[in-house]
Amino acid sequence: MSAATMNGHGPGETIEQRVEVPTTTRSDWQTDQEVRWCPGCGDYSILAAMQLAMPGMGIRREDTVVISGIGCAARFPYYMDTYGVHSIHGRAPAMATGLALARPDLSVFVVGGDGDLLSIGGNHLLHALRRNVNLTILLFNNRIYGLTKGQYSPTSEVGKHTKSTPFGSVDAPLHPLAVALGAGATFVARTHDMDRQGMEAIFQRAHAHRGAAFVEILQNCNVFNDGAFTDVTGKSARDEMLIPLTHGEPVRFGEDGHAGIQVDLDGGRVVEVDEVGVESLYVHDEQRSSPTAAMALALMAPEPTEPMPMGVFRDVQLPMHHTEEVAGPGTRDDLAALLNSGTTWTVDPEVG
Amino acid sequence: MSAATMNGHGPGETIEQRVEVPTTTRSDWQTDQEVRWCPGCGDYSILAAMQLAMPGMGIRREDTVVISGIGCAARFPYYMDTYGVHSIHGRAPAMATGLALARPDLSVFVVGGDGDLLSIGGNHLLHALRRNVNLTILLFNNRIYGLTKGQYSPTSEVGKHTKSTPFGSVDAPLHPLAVALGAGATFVARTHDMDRQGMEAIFQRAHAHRGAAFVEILQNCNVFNDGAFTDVTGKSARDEMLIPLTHGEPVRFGEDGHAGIQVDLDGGRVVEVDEVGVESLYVHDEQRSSPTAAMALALMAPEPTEPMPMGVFRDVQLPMHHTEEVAGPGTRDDLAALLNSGTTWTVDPEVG
Amino acid sequence: MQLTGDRFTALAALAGNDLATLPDFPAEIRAPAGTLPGVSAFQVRIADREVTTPGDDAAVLVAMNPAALRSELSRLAKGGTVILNGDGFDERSLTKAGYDADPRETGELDAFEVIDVPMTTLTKTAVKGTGVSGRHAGRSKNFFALGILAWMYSRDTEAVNAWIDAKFASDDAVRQANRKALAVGHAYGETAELAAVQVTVPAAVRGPGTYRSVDGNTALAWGLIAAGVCAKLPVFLGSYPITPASGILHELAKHPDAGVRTFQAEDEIAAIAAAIGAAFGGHLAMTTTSGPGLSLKSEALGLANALELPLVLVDIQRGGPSTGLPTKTEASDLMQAMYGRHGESPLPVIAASRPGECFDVAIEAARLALKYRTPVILLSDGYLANSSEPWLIPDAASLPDISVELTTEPNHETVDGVGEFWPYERDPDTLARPWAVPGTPGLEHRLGGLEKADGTGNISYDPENHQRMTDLRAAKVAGIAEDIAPVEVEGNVDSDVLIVGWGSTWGAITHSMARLRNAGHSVAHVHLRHLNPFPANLGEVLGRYSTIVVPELNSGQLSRLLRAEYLVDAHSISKVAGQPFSAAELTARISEVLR
Amino acid sequence: MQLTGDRFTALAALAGNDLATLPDFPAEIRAPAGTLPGVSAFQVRIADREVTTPGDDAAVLVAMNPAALRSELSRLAKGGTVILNGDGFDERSLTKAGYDADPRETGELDAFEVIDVPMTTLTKTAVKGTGVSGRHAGRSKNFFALGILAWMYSRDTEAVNAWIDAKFASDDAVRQANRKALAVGHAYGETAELAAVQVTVPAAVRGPGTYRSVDGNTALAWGLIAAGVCAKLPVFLGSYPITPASGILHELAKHPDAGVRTFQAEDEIAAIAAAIGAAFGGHLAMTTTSGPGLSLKSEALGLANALELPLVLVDIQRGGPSTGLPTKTEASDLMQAMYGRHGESPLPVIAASRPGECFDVAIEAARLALKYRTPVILLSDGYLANSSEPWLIPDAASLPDISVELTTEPNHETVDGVGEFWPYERDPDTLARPWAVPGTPGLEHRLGGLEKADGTGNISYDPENHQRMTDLRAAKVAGIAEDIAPVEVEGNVDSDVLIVGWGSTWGAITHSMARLRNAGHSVAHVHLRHLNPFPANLGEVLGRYSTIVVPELNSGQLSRLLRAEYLVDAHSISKVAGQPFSAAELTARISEVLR
Ligand SMILES: Cc1ncc(C[n+]2csc(CCOP(=O)(O)OP(=O)(O)O)c2C)c(N)n1
Ligand SMILES: Cc1ncc(C[n+]2csc(CCOP(=O)(O)OP(=O)(O)O)c2C)c(N)n1
Ligand code: SF4
Ligand code: SF4
Ligand SMILES: [Mg+2]
Ligand SMILES: [Mg+2]
Repeated sequence: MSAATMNGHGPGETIEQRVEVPTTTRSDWQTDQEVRWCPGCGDYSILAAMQLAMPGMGIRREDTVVISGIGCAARFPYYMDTYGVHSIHGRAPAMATGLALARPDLSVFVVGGDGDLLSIGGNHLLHALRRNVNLTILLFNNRIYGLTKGQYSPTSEVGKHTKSTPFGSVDAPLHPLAVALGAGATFVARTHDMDRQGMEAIFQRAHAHRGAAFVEILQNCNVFNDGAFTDVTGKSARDEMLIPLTHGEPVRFGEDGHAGIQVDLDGGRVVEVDEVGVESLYVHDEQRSSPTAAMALALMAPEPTEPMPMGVFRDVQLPMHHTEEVAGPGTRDDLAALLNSGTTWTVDPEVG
Repeated sequence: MSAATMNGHGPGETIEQRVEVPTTTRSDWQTDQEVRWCPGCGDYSILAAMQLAMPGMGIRREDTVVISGIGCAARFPYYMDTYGVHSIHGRAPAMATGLALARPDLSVFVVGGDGDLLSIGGNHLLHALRRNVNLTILLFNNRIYGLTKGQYSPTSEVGKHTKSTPFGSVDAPLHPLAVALGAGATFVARTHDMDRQGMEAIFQRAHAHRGAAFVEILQNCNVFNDGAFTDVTGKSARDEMLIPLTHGEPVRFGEDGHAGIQVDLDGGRVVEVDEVGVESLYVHDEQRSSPTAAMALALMAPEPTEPMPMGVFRDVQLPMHHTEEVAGPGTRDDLAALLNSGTTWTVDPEVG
Repeated sequence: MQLTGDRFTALAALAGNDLATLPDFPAEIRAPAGTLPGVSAFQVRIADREVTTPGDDAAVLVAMNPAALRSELSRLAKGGTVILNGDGFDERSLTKAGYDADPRETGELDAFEVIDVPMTTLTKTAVKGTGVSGRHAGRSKNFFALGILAWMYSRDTEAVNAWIDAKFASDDAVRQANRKALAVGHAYGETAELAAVQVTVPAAVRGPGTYRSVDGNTALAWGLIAAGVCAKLPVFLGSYPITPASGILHELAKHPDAGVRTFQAEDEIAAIAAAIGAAFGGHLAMTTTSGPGLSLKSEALGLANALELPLVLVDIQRGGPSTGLPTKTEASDLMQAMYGRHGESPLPVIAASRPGECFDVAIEAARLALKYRTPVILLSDGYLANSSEPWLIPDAASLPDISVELTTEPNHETVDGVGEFWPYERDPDTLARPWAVPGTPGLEHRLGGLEKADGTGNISYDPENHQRMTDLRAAKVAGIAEDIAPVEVEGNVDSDVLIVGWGSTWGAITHSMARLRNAGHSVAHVHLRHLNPFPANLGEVLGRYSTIVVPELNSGQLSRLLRAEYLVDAHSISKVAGQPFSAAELTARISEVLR
Repeated sequence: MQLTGDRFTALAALAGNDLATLPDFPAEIRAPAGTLPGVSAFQVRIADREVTTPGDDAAVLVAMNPAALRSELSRLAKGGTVILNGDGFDERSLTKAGYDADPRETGELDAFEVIDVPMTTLTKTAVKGTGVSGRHAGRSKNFFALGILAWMYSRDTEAVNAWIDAKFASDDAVRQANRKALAVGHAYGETAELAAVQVTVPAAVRGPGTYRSVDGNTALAWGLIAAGVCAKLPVFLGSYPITPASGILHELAKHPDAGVRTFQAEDEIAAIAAAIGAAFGGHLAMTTTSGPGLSLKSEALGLANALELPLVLVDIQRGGPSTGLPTKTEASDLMQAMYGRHGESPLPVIAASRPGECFDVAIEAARLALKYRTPVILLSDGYLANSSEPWLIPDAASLPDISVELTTEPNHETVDGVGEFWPYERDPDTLARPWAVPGTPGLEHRLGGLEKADGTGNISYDPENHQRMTDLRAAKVAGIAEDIAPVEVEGNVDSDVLIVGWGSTWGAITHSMARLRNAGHSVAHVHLRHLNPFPANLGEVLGRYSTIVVPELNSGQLSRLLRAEYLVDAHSISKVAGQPFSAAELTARISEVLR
């Protein structure tokens, strides 16, 4: 089989084409490799959500590729029974870009930690997003370097005491969604490792998006940064601290939706619906062509101690990078024509 | 002289301290090196503006360092009679970060092109900005790779025909100011190579800002991308196409200020003041803690064929990375204490 | 215009005199054969004095307007450089010169390297402030052109300045303007990283067949396209522009129809990473760069090595270290190609020695990469990249088939008889691992940079396995020695002296051989295409000679490799000046050794 | 708890049996000397059998609660590893054990490598679903601990699993839970990239003085701090975490008071670039990493080389290629250190051979960097990094002064007698260029990666200048040979056989020497600290021996360097298994060569 004969049935195909995809269940997407994360690590539930989400994506295992860099999160491909590469630290988005451009027929996922994708790999992430390459990018944000035993990461809070910052870190953290929006990302979402259904839904939407989809997943590293998000994702906190975003609806949250948010040029702000009236609430629109509102939402709760929006922040359709199939290999005739193009001259046997 | 004895007189010092800085003129900042840009290149006027701006910054030549990567723009340090390094492609922000952390007493400038700072150097830029390192970063955006003879850059428009994209580029461009805002930059401004006074003023403000200041300078490469900004910066276009931003004032432009802009969650929009009334115009506030409005402004005129805001988009004061002087070199006593800290034991001469 | 012609004649003559002090320098600027009245063109001839072909084609044509181009183009060798004053190519001038369409767009200049510069505008802008009148300002553009040439051929502009001072002593404004134009032309050459194009003429008698002119980068790009055709695979290039390698990206970008997809990445690391991704996807993947990029690619190249995926990395060497001399030639990346990765990470290294041969070497690199599932480094250099030679066009139909089989079925059986795919179950002959690409049902597998268990490819920390995998990777590369042509000795095979060369020194060594022979020396010559592994018979060949001389455009890198491998007292002749050896220089230095 | 103790005894014994099949492996797990009732701790002894010190200190202590820690800590060798079950350190348990404050926070564990793991929680989470009762779940944590140890010492867990299957055959839930706990403990070791800490005991008799225990990374970090003190310069470290180098960053980060500023950069390139910036600013600048990071730093290292700024690059080598074996040791970055940059870019390379000696080597690296204004690569490895030895604490007062003068005045005069600063006007002895830092009035200057004119440092494309600068850079590094200690031959100096070693093989070679001597072989030993340039007398020394044997934890890299440099038929003994040589293994392999 030559690569050129492989036929595309990417996310863009019609339902008719998809019926051919065999039905799978979660276990079809599991490998025989022992999962080696620490017990209790948030990565387990992300993996489970992913394996549960796959059957609903309408793609074949053999057409699915997971590419990661290095880190705990980046062990992910070994546990997905698809094609996969556990590459080098930070380079997964670049490698995935090459694969996606060469093989637009595939579904290519990128998985990495906050160090992998925002520290060493920040630039590749930025460019994959701005090029709108057809990738589904999952950033597991645990606000720490897990694999290397707990140094601060680009998403760690100021003042964090870690092995490399015994007196507290002085670097202001990056906000992953803001970075993605700044890069012009066309699909931007946030979910967390305690919400399996939420993850499933977002993973499926991210995959269905044509172009680069960016998903931040708040993930607990229970060994080196335990409880980093407990204030918002903890069972008892969730209801009052997570703000679900629903396209076309005023944004409300909390018991009986008592709270809501307003968004203006000073950003997003939590209000009591009783006090301000439901009409004054921000009505979520994922599809605004301007990322202004999404940016305001993304910068709410810069520390996870305030109510934090969850869900799809932005989902717009813009031209995708290189979607057409690559022309098959050139022929010898084409080659002959190329070599003989332009000025040539002939030396005759008799004369030569 | 040991580095530790060098005394700081950075931008944060008081006027009283500054009186000691000897008065300079433009020519004090010029070197004897032949300027080797193409005649007519926009880089000349940027250099001139910079050399004119320096005397007003209240710093000494010997306390000034210009660090660049590689590219036409990056030749800049050779023409500034200060300390300087023409480093390698993309790494200037990282190198400057090291210098600024080691020597908070210095004024450190970073100069680079759109390829240097946004393509290969994008990640270092991102991190210098989010750390709020005390740097003045000048990006010369000519939307092309000049030095390597005209390939498209990360700011080139979609469809651009260049040597490396003979059929037109398919990559969506990055918007430098949006990237900077996404990274959490505390000072963000735009100016252009046809406006010497504007440049001077912005360079001085950027330098005075404590923390990382980011300035995009629209620059004409008259050899490989001539006229890239003529529609907005051209002499005849300017009045109706450039939107000056003034802190605290409603944003108006055009002859007699007939046009203005409104900003909301759908971004910024040009309006006729007559039609909407001056009260409905956006009143510029550089100091909003949320970058929402700045983002809306930054994404106006994604192509320079529409009216484009110019000036300071954002100027907020946030904690700066490592501002305190480095402790002087350790003493031998300190060292002895360290080596003998914790558990030690002694072997007696007799016993040994 | 007559005045212009005169001035150029004088200048060129002057440059000629200047050059006479460098009698063996291959680039030479002479007076034009004749002046065509009314045409503001001048011809500069560059030739190795050894060569006396009847055509005596020019290497560079500077044409200030379409008429000049039209009347003089036939004098230019194919592959030569046309430097055009773009400002002169307006409608009116085109019509006046009899052109229906702009020759810069019709493809009729395809056989040449075209450098299109708005000289009039640039000069006028430059001389502003010298006080010269508008009319004179335009004239100074000829000095701008001369400045470009001076840059390209590393000529000192001081002599020309002196001549200007003398000639225009009476008119200070014109004097200043001309000096200024010369300086900015020179600076332009540097800024735009223009490099000298050398036209070399083959030493061998041209046999019958169809010829064209080709430079090294174009031949290399075409070789990469041909490799895709011969491998029946689409070609993927991940690259980041850098002098002097960008030309390959530019050329490949023109040929999507030939199954080529090019990707200008955000940096060199992304470029090779993307290529690795495409290789995983079953494409013939490649990445092109020069020294600084090679350094940046080190880590990812190690990954490609560990993943054992086919990949061609082309390094067009230039002067180092660091940014060094971007437009100058050097061959100082050999050690980096051999050893520039952490850990034990051996890979094949091959080098081109002539512009046209870049085509063959590109195919050979792809053949090895595909057959052995390994990254291969192909070394060329700035001199080859920009040099042209008449080239016997290869017959596309008879190029080798270098296609390999993709694995589509399980290659292993569990004890229970279930078929499995083991990505590291090697071919016993080549030691290559199977290549199964996404889209192939049932062969889903994971690769990674951690050490892998022999066979299954699962992560393994087992000490014995690591030793075995290290040995296997080394044996795979070493085994290539049996799959490449043995070295052939040229010249006086029975002599005691063997010159061992590699890369673009081929021309200079070949010319020196003739001179040495004339001087009564008996010397043999071996030119290496394969630098890792060395051809199987190299040790035996070296053993036959008592004196081994290794001329290189570096500080003796091949010579160190030969010493370490064969314990021969290889004598290094080293030059690190950003310039190729001239035949005379090399002859003298070899003679010294023989004395 | 008795049950727990028993189980461990059995397990440890089992592990011991398992190990008996590897009689010469340095890591060994034996039955504890005795069981202390009521304390759930177990002791694992790791020692080279050659060593029989009376203390027989343990290398690893696993303490499940404060009482265990308290009662057993005295048995642990300084520098040993304490693996704690963090979950056991609650208030109540601390009080019960008689601790006033948490010993993990008081500094009393400073002399040890502490690995603090919430074992109870992790185990409980892991065994959920096996059906084991809550009470039993907690007990399985001991197997978790054993899993960690099995990871650290590369033990196969299969034998333990078999034992579990047999022992708990009657209770499937417990059996499953224990297997699971063992597996996740092992996985935890891998995930958190834990490496085995070796406690080595010096072969030399300990002289009088004050000692402490120190591991290689700590000694190296302290050496870097000492270098700043001895150079009277603040220290700047730009680093990016990577196993097994992170410990140096962690240690240096603790000492801002000693004039150290650490910067965790966004990647390895930024880390070295920041260090170059700090070096330009007049700091003693350094960057620490392991193989993948060394690869990434290639290009910037070339810049440091071209700028001729002092910089220490520390590479703690680990198993390669690519991500390889992050926690395993190897010495395979030597060639990369020598040649891993494009262009001619020579720089000094030195290596440490013992944990404590890392301190001295760090000072030596800084001395060379400062004196010669050059980047220096210091090679250590994962084994040295994590190994501890009793260390005679150096007298801070008598450490050498390695300070250099910063230039504060013009060093050149124009023809008109005006003072200028020429950044490339070299010291005639060392060939080092002057170091003038920002803040110094009148010495403003620009540096860059393009080739520079000898003297002025202005950009120069001149061929002769490039040759001269290339030669000068090489001569500067080569000249260091005269400024370093000549090699000293140990062992049977008059023998015919010379063992040439470098790096962490020192211990194994030294032990092998004794064994060889006992077996009647006469061998000499030279251990190289300086790998580029080699000490001036090395060629002469090599010439005295007819057989040269080079044992290395790579595929023969030093041996190739020696062959190329001295044309000696160095015989390589290579091991690339992620493990150090054992004395027995090395003795056997050397004997083979001698046979
Ligand atoms: C080039 C390189 N640099 C550094 C490392 C060491 N390293 C491995 S993973 C990692 C960061 C892990 O953090 P993150 O990406 O957030 O993933 P997590 O482990 O938290 O899931 C680092 C620094 C490496 N393997 N390669
Ligand atoms: C590592 C490396 N990669 C590539 C290059 C080649 N290169 C030099 S400058 C440049 C880009 C120039 O564009 P830009 O940064 O926009 O600057 P401009 O010339 O337009 O001012 C490139 C690709 C290099 N010198 N080093
Ligand atoms: S170290 Fe943290 S992120 Fe890594 S596996 Fe353990 S809990 Fe998960
Ligand atoms: S190529 Fe363009 S950017 Fe570079 S110097 Fe010339 S005009 Fe300026
Ligand atoms: Mg993380
Ligand atoms: Mg540019």
